[in-house]
Amino acid sequence: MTPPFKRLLIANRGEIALRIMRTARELGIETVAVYSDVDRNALHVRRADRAVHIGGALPAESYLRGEHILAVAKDQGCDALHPGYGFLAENADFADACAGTSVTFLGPSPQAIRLMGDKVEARKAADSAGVPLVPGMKEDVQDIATLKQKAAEIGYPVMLKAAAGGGGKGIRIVESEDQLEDADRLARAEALAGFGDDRVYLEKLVSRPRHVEIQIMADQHGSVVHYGERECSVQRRHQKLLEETPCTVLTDELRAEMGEAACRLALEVGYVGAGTVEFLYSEGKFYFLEMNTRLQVEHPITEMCYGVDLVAEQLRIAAGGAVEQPRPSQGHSIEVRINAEDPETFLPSLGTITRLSTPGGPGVRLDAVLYRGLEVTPYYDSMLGKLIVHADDRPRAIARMRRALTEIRLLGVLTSIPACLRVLDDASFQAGDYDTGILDCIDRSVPIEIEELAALAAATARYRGTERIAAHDGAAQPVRPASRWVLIDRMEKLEQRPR
Amino acid sequence: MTPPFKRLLIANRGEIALRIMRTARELGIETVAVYSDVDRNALHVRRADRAVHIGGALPAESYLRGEHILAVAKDQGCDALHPGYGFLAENADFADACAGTSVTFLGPSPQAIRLMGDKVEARKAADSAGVPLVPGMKEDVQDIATLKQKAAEIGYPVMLKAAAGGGGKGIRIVESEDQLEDADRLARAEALAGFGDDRVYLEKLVSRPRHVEIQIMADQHGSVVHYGERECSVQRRHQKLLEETPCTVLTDELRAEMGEAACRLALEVGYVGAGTVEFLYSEGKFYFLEMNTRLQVEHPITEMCYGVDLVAEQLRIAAGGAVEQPRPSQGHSIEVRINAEDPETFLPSLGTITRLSTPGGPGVRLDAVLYRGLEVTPYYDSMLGKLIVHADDRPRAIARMRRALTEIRLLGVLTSIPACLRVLDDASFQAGDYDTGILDCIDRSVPIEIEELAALAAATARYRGTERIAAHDGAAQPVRPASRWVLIDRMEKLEQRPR
Amino acid sequence: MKYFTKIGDRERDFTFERQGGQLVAHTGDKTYHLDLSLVGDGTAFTLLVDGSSHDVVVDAVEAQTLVQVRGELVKVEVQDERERTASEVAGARVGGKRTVVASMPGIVAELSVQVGDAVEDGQTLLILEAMKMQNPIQAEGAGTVVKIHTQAGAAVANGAPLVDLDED
Amino acid sequence: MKYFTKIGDRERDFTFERQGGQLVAHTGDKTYHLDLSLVGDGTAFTLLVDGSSHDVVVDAVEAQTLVQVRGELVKVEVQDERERTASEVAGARVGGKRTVVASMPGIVAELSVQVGDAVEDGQTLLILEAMKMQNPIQAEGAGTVVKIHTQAGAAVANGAPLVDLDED
Repeated sequence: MTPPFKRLLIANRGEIALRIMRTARELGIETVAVYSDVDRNALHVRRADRAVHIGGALPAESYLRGEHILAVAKDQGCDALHPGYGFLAENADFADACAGTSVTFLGPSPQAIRLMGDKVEARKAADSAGVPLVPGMKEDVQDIATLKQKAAEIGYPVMLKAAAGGGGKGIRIVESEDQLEDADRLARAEALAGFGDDRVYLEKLVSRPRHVEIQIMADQHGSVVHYGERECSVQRRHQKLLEETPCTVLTDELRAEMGEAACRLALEVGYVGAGTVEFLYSEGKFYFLEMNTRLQVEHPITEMCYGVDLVAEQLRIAAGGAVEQPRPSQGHSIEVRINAEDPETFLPSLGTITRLSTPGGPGVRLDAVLYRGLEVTPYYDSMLGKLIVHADDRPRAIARMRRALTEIRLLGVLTSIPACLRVLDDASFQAGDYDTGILDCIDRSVPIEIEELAALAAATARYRGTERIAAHDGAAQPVRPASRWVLIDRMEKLEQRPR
Repeated sequence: MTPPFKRLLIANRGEIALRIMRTARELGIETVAVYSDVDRNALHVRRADRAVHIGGALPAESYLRGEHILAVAKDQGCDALHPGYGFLAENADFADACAGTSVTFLGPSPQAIRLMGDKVEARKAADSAGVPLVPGMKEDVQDIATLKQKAAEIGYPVMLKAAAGGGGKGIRIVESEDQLEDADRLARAEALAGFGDDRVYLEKLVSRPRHVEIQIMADQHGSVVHYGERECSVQRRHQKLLEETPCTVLTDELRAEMGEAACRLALEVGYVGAGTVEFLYSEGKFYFLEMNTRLQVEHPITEMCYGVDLVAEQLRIAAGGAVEQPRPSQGHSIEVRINAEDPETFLPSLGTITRLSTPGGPGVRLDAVLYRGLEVTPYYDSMLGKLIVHADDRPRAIARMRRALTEIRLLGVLTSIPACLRVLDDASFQAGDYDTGILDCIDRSVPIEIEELAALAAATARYRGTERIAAHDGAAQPVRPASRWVLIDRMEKLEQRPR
Repeated sequence: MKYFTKIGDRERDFTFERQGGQLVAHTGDKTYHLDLSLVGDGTAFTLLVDGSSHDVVVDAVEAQTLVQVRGELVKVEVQDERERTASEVAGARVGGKRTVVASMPGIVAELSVQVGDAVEDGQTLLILEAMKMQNPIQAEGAGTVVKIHTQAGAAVANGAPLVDLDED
Repeated sequence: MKYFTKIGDRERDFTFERQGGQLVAHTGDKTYHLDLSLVGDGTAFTLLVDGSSHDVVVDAVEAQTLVQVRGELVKVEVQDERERTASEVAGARVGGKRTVVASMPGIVAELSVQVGDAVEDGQTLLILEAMKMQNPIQAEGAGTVVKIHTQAGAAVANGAPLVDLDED
């Protein structure tokens, strides 16, 4: 089996760089990592075959330097480049720059990226492919009177969304007509500040929506297949926290309908490679939201159920291979994101990982860049890794995720793990009856029985320290716990020597 | 879904105790661990719901104390007991003792254990079930003249095996008639010393055999299914090191034939639960070796390919459930055993784990009791864990195992990991063309390019230490490396503070 | 000796004794039979409470103790009787200078006050950017800005002094 | 300064220099451009050799260095010039008392010699049982048993003295 490429540059960092590297290594493709000043010790550097320094800690000084990265790829003799997600992944100009070189860009054409990056144009394409849209306007309208009239037609509440936006950013909800003018002005200002483009468009606010997306894969020969859906409604601040597949409320008919719609859109725009069509789902209906022209963070749950390696498929298809009909989906898969953040407030948490042990056993996959000694810096996304489980059915998958999460030991930063446990324990989640509002409805504070246990453990550890010191010193001395325990450990080691 | 049992005592330690616990926890069954003096901190204790101390470090003082363990199970209100493998798993008297109580023993009947534990009786049962035997005698023969005559009939080389033996122990190879009398005397003495039973039997030595075994599952209603084979020919000192499924040389016809033979044997002896029928395979023929009346160490590779949880099946069937027809096997799975041993000499290695990081990513499963600080003691088996991979096909599974093994960091003891890498890199193994002699044919020394790299790394680390100390102290001072590096680390941390 | 724990505003106190080698804890009207064993390098423990097994990390950093158990991370303040008495004596604190420090490393995205400004309780002093998120740093009490240790655009380490306030 | 490494009986020596900030190693007729960075607590390194990335652990315990790289574990003896000179001076060693120590913890399954016995090079002194395996402990040179520190059935720690031999 000849590898589809000889040497692959991975223009990314973090867990996705590592994930791509693992598949490349298994396929016999050499990997070249790039790294910023603060990433010299990162796992994606240490696990690569080769590594090249590309600049400062700020993304603009390193991972966003498209021209420089492309030059590195050429210099290193790479015949392919994987952009991962974020950074250069949906940068049409960068894809353009690669197009004329010996370095194959692992993604769709610059045209497709550009089209889908413009939310107004993307809606138009979806519409002409016969993909249902949320009732609303497909175009930016500057005239406030027209805007008011359209909003009245659609019916309040409505949303104003940045045409160039994405990832949940630049969205304003308008409850009634008197709020519309102010909201329009603010939305345009935000859109301009955030995306350098002040166009906004109007959409109906779908009530209690679910976020359901379809994974597609298209080849260069005009064939497209889909790998079913991912349910991504568990979000905080419009950022996904937990994803699962299959979605509990999709019927086989609806799944087929959504899958076909996604494939039609891909064909409509001449899409090649892996892509995700995001839908809003509500009360048996689905509406086109946007198309992400890259690998998604949550792609592993699809891999677990369909027994497919989506990165391997990306590589195969970029080398001219034809898509293969997916095998039937088996069982249920859940992913949670392990972010360095306060589980109650979702504010970022920085620090150095001082203790780490990772989960194991059947049906557990960890895609993470965690290591003891890792310094979590403020420069990049807070996601440190993803924990993915697969099991025969949803209840078992939930139980397995709970089991795996509680096996993790991770100290040095706060993480999203407790928030994920709250979701798993929530009755609505367990019933499969939830929407994008679920996290707001869940009490994220620590359960009382855990508090009691923690208090007992902390007091006991403190007492035990004092007791041991007393036994060895002859009298109880107040000593700082942290250093004291190491001392006690040594004392006990001495006592426990084999007789 | 009601759990099949309420509370399960796990009468074992190490990775198998943890593995059973994980399934039980996911099924909502409470777990009770037992532990010896040296296992207070073991993972199987820390991950259990409850834990009970049962005695001293030596197995006879703790994990082999059947009566005491059964009393603990009753006292703790357990309604089931899982013996794992080893210790009490194939102890018919212990199964007998459980039989009259409220504690369900997770295994076959005492009769079945007793029958299969006696190799002569097991051969008789196999013969009457129409399972092919290695040409030889089914009975112990004391008379040396008869023995000589039989050996001549079978044809040299032959083997003398202890009737009460197992696990590769108590075997003598006899090349010619003049060695037979001495060999017989020695084999009986060894059998008596090792198993308290001096009976031996005669068998033809199968040339270049493979060790291939069939996983079966039988319910209380007279139904038996099989989950295909496991190829276990990679052995050192008759102990398995690496297992894979499917076996590269079995045709579908032969697989079906072996599976049916295994099921016939299970029916013949009224077997209930999980069991493994071991065969020798050579040149398109297979011969009954023995039946193991318990879960095997290498059961996970079957789980990976068949998408089944064999421990969950054991529990379900013990509670009266019916066996289910296995799904078709998908892809290829390999397991390697991570033993604390010298990879070149296979001698045990003891110590404390000082550094640990475990592999991740797609298709990787780690069943291990490793943690930083674990003291590997001389009291128990040297196996610290098992690494299992699954992939679409055998070449990818081999590449994945190589990738996962090289992701492991483990210091404090020597491990079998390098020996496993040698096997994966071996041309015969890669071609799937090997037998139980494979490990003797492989050069297990460190490859020259690794040596060169190690020398460079060691020298560079030493130089770098000296250089940094010189830079900070103004002059090069000879300092002990171990403590020096920590110091340098702190110095560099100070320098790298955010500007 | 008594041990006082505080989680949020919920306080629990514990006393311990040995009953024939067995460690016993009392809190309120509850009694627990304990077995605590240290694992590895001094912060991980395996704790049996009346036979129930708990794998805990108890990481004491300064006055604060972090407990990790069953996937949860709980901040616990622990004091023994002596420490409590000492802290009660020091408790009755009056005005004075207070230094606002960075609660995380980050980049100063915006500086909202100047030396001499009077600030109210909860007023934003500056915005600290970390991981693409804007985190307002607020005054925990009214006062006057007497010194600013940083500037807009600067990267600051965790715990770095940001602003000195003279409290009213 | 030269650095001498020895793996088994294969020796390699290295010299290092800085070329404009870049660390450069020379061995034989080969030259490597290096970048070495320390990870975490002081034994793990990430090493770039002419741009190739290697994740290594270099664990120095006494005179011996253990290097873990690509799943392999290699024992390397490292000496700098000074140490080599010192060891060469101390090298010419003559007879005397030698203590055989336990190379692993275990249980003394069998004691094969008594005080006063003359033993040959390679002769088994005792059997140490660990993990169900019998490990013969042999004399590394001829001599006379002058003291036995243990007894049959005793558990011994790693490095514990077992037998004193007076070498011929």
